[in-house]
Amino acid sequence: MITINEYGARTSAALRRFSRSTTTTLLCVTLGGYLALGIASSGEFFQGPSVRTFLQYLATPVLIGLAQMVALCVGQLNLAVGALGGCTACLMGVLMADGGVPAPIAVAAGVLTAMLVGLVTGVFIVATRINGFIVTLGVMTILLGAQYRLAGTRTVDGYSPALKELGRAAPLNVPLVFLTALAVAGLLAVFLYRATAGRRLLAAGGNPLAARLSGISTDRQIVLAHTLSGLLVGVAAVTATASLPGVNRSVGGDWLLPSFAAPIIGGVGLSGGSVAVFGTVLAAFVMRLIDAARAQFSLDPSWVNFLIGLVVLGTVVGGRVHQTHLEKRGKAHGRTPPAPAGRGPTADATLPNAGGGQ
Amino acid sequence: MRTPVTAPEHVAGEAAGAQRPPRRLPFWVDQRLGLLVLTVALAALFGVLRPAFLDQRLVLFPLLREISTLTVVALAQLAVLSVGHMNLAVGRMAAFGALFAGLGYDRLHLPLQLGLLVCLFAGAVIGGLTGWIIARTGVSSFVVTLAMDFALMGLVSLLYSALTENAAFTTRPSGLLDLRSASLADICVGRVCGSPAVPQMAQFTVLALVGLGFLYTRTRMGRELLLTGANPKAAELSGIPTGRRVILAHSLSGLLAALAGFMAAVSTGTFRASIGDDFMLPSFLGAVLGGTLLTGGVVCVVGALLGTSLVAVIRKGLDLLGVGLESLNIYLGCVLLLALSADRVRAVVSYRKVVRST
Amino acid sequence: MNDVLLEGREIVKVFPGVRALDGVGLRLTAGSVHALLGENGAGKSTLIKVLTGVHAPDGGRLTWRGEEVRLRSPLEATRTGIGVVHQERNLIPDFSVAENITLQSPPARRGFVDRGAMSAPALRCLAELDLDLDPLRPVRELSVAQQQLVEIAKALYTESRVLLLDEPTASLSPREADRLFGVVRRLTARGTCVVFVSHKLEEVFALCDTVTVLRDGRSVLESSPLAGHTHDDIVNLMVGRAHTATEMPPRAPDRTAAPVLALDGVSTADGHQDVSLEVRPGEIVGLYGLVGAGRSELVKAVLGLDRITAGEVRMHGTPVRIASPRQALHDFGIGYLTENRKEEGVFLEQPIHRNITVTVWKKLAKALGYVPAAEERQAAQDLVDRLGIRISGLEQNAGELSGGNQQKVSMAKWLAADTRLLIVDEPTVGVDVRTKHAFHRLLWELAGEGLPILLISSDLTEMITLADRVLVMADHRIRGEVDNDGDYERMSGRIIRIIHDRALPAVTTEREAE
Amino acid sequence: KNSGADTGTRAPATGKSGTGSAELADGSGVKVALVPGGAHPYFQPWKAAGAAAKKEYGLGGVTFDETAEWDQQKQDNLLSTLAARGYNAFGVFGVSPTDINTTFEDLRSQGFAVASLASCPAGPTDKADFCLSTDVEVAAYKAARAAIDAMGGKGTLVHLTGNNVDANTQLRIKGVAKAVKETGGKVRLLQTITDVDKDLQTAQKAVSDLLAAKGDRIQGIVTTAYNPAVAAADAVRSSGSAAKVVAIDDDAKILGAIKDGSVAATVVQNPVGQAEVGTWALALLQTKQCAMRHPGQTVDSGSFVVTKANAGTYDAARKARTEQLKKEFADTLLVCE
Ligand SMILES: Nc1ncnc2c1ncn2[C@@H]1O[C@H](COP(=O)(O)OP(=O)(O)OP(=O)(O)O)[C@@H](O)[C@H]1O
Ligand SMILES: Nc1ncnc2c1ncn2[C@@H]1O[C@H](COP(=O)(O)OP(=O)(O)OP(=O)(O)O)[C@@H](O)[C@H]1O
Ligand SMILES: [Mg+2]
Ligand SMILES: [Mg+2]
Repeated sequence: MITINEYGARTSAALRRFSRSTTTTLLCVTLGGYLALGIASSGEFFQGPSVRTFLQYLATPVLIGLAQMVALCVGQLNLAVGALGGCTACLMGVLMADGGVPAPIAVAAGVLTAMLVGLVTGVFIVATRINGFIVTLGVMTILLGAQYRLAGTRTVDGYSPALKELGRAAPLNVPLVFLTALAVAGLLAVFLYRATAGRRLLAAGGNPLAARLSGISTDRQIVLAHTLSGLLVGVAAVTATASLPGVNRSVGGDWLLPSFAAPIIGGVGLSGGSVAVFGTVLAAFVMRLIDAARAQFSLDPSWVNFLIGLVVLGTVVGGRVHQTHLEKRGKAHGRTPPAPAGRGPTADATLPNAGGGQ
Repeated sequence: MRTPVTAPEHVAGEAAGAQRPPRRLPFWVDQRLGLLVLTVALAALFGVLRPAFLDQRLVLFPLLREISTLTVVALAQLAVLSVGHMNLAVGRMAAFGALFAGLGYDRLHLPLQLGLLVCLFAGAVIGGLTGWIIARTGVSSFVVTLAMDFALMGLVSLLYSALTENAAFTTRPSGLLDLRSASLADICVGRVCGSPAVPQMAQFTVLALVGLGFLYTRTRMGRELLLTGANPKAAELSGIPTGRRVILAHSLSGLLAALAGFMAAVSTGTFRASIGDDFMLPSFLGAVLGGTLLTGGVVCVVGALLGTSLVAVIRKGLDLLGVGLESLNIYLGCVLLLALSADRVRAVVSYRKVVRST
Repeated sequence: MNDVLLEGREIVKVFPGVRALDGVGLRLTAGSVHALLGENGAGKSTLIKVLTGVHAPDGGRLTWRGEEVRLRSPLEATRTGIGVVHQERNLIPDFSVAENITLQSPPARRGFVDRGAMSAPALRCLAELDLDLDPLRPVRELSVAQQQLVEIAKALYTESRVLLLDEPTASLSPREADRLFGVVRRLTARGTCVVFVSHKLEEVFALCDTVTVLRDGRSVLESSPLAGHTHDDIVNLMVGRAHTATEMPPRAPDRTAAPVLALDGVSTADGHQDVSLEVRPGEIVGLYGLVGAGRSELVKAVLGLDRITAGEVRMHGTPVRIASPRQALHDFGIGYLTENRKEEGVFLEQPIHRNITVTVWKKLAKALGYVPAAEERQAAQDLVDRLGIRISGLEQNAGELSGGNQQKVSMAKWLAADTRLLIVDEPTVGVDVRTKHAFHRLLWELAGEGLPILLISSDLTEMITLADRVLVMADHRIRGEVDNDGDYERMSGRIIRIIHDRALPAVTTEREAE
Repeated sequence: KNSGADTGTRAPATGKSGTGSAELADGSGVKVALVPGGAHPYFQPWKAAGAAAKKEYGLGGVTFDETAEWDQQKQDNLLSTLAARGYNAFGVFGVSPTDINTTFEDLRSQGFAVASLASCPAGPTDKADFCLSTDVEVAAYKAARAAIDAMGGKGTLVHLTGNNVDANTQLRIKGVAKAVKETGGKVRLLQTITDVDKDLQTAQKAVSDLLAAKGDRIQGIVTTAYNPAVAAADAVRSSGSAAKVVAIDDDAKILGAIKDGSVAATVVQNPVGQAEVGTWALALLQTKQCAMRHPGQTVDSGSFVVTKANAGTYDAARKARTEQLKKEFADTLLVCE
């Protein structure tokens, strides 16, 4: 039934849709920024050690961004991302250093604990119907306490050198932790875009009522999302434990905002139903570029913050101006559907005057 | 009414005549009441465990002062939540406002009230600017306020570094210290004086509560804000200037944040850059606990006070019980979640009762 | 064949403040089309939700083929063999058409959805409805009517013994509705029982075999053969007393008066070409077309929601540029009743009084923007009474109302606004017979007082009842104009001819181009 | 098990060696609260030192409460709560040096004895009875000197520190700048990186990025905050950089790094002395047995550069300093009946 012609039209429509998406913008920003930094550092930035350092610290932001994204996709927020990660990291550190537990078991225990905490959070939300925001905030508080209990104010570092080796290992200057994060992102993408369970998750996020009417238990999806989010945080904690000089109560303290920023800049909505695995990864890249630039140009953090803010605000306003411009041009050809009615970009084939019958 | 329509009489008659039970759920189902009961019950419990809890000067006064500040913070968030937005820059807007007050006192030797006005004005302007960007570009408020947070974080610390030696304005206009420590006991009508437990700073909170309460329940603006939050598309089609309402909500948020910044500065003594660092989570917690929806359209102004109070009371109680940091957060989270679950049970039971009585 | 598939007895469902169902009985036999009728808020949708496991009943019994069943979730209902199309559209906006259709049991291999295998059944279901849609398109891009059809296709996908259709034709034009009836007949021939809810009694009499009538949550007529009842019988049963549609007084608009609104050669960014029309004081101008003709889009462009690329819009003779619906309302007095009430019409999570008075706050406001609550409630109550909106209190959230009552709320807002030009888009979607009459009468009288009205409707009967003249639109152009002479047969013939003459090839190419 | 606790094994009760009149007569009515700004390894020795002081002087009670969580308003609240719980003498590390005077005034006005421990209020005045702390600027200066020495007197130095808009950070920056200036241009301060003390990962990231971008140009790193110190020690070792790191404080992690050579030196302060002498002096003041000769006086509790050479012995020097401090109080700072 599908003629080549149609196929072509479909692909081009898909391409056009993609070219206007957030992901493309991010891709351009990432590549452009990376090149610019490389040139500014007269090529040093492209060399092995720099690449390695750059990628090394991408693992955590990618993973926590994904963890938050999973929660966002069913319309929930997970405020406990940082606390859970820190607590899990400390748990693993303490198990290994003080408890003498072998690294694999400690890691497994840590990941399982994180997952379990996610599960319990989800079940609690579903059972009590208290706003997920409040519940995860409560869980966050509890976990912060637990983390302090575990680690106190010391830095636990006497744990498995093998694990630390792995955390630092970087075959061909690509750190293992980064590869782990990428692999997790890949798996998650397959799960969310292809697996039945993943689709159910998205359906429940996109329109809970419709999902319920189609026999999908939204409650179960919420529990699943939190469990998955916990699992991802657990993995993030493992990468952190492996690559940090030691774990202490400050680990995870700075995860909360980046965990939201990555998916939301990557194009995920707060209201649920949308995911952007690639976008989230790219957004983490962009944020990491800023760190690198800060080191490269010896910028004062206050200036960096100020400039980041201004640049983002400028981009937002500028991007909008550009889009309006595009729209005007597009509409002159009678192609783009109106934006104000809140519609996504449409394949132009739907418009009546798009040419050529068969 | 222009046209006398043949009213479908019997329906009208039935609606008026047949004594249906009132649609409004009875007052004891109300979430706000639940919060109030919880707060009072916990306060009583702590009072029994540690009679010092009822020490007006040493316990209640600082407690109420903290509640006053944080309630205003929560109200600042509530203002944007009403249109379905978020303000991640509450803390920084507070610092920004306080900066101007401090500058006014330090360099221009403004009187206390004038400085406050400058502070509020600065907050409203920066909030309005944020709102304007959001309204014009249609970019998610999360992203815009996050960028604004960065920009202000940088700007505020740059300005403090440039203008002061210790990153703080230490000049205090006359009246500031009085405001800090004055309570109702200093106000006497004849021989009757107020309670020493109630700080005079609460006047700002009361004003903000009354003002916002009036706005949201009594005025056209408030209703339009809520409808904008409930369904922006429908609001636009119903002739509500949604763009302007978004700007209004954000500038209101900026104004309240600045007020909170001023109050925080007064209660600690100087205007410094770190004001507002810890405002973000309490702002959401207070508002959301109090029954304001993150999705917009529903706000509860008194709820912000009650939600904030509940958390502050739990914290104070635990402090008084001498709970150390290793347990404080764990208990805080647990007590909060348990208390809320108990309230949920109450709500479900009473809802069932209403249904049964129908 | 007369085997009973699903039977409900004494079903009760209570919401806080309302007994939505209060002892309803229903018997569904295989191979029949069963009409479920009742006024707005009578409890039809609630009954359907009880039968499909969405709501747990508070009383009564359900039997499936003679055995008692408890349906605890929609999934159990589907497994039992009960399919449903709910009144409100319930699709996942970001999912493709195919994925939405197969949502209940997506074709999967080892836990992974099989997108390849998804298109075929989806296309089959769409083909049954004669609907040519790209199965890969996200449903958020579809028009209201197309979404409605996808919703029906979704119900066809799960081959069920009992299929409940809750106002499936509300936003369809006769052509799509006819195709749906074809499908229904095919299904019943295979032994399926179809339950059909509609406020268009002509459709009901053309299609159904048996009927149940609900009134105030009680069944006043239970599973009785439709053949034994006349149109009026049924209406009287629904209303609870003798009801006759009152004749409307004659009305003769001044055809020579200066037009209030005039479009002159308007083209829009959405693809409208050279559209010209005029609406004069006291005139009801109909804008008819098949689904997707672009009528709603045209109006939205006039209201500033889309760009006008050529031509001129004149209000009272002066060329204007309207930037937003707000400007349209406050500067030009144009009210626009949207066709998409769920997303653009009502504020579901807001109390009814706010929904109604949103357009009049400006007028009610005193100093400091203070809106006196009493006056506000009074204004809202007036309209509630006038339109007979069935509510249990002005504080009730609009989302808790029945579909038809929501439509009334959506309409009430514009009646409150005292507009100088009213544009109504599908005003009576899902509204019951009696209220529809009241609506018609209301519009008629408003026009009689000199209010110009632009009426967009897919309901040809409505068009012919109300409009003074009918503009026919197809493929984003005005294709012709017909003066209304009040004769249904003649009018429909002429209109259809105009559409078919020119538009048919274009409409089909549009679909095939995908 | 807390880091630094091992250094808390105190000198025996030679505390009574003050001149006769500075001997605490009856401390049972004194309840001392030691309130740090929040949880930090630096303060951990206070706990043991406070408990020991309680036993030694027979105080009514000594508590250690770190629930202020680095928030001035929370700390103010906490202090009044402690007052309500009956504590009447306070040793406080003020979260915000510019605000803490107000808090001190509050406490003083209610008749409590107040000491500013481990950090002094910003500005010339001090509303506490006394301030017993490391001179932050001097400590930073010493650290920078140690780094410069380790670098061999020339090269490029980087300074890693905490919250930029904190008065103490500004002092540290000044201290380091002073030391650099004294080299007369031989040592260049490449960059001062602030705000990297929030958490370990941020610190580690900042250090790694720095080394990746400019590693070959850096000969020395001086850190004046805890997390950057841990991160820098580790990053320098794992990246094989030749930069010399000077850390701060002496928790187990840092001492370990000194021993294995990844950290050239660390500047340790005297938390034990602060808590011990502070508690004792507070008790004397609270019982009204003594008064400050000059209220609001600042006393340096000492800071010590520790290298591999003196890693085993610095504690003795510190204890000696504590003894000396006590004597100083008894002899000159306090006037007793
Ligand atoms: N979730 C709910 N909460 C409260 N009341 C409800 C809810 N759903 C329905 N109702 C009430 O139940 C009654 C029956 O509603 P229902 O939707 O079944 O009517 P209907 O017959 O389908 O009307 P329509 O023809 O307008 O669709 C109405 O009074 C409605 O307000
Ligand atoms: N949400 C949407 N996204 C993209 N295109 C849309 C959307 N809604 C409608 N369209 C397109 O706009 C055109 C006209 O829309 P619409 O179906 O609303 O016209 P109409 O004449 O008002 O029909 P109706 O009978 O449904 O009112 C159609 O081609 C349709 O595909
Ligand atoms: Mg219905
Ligand atoms: Mg339409």
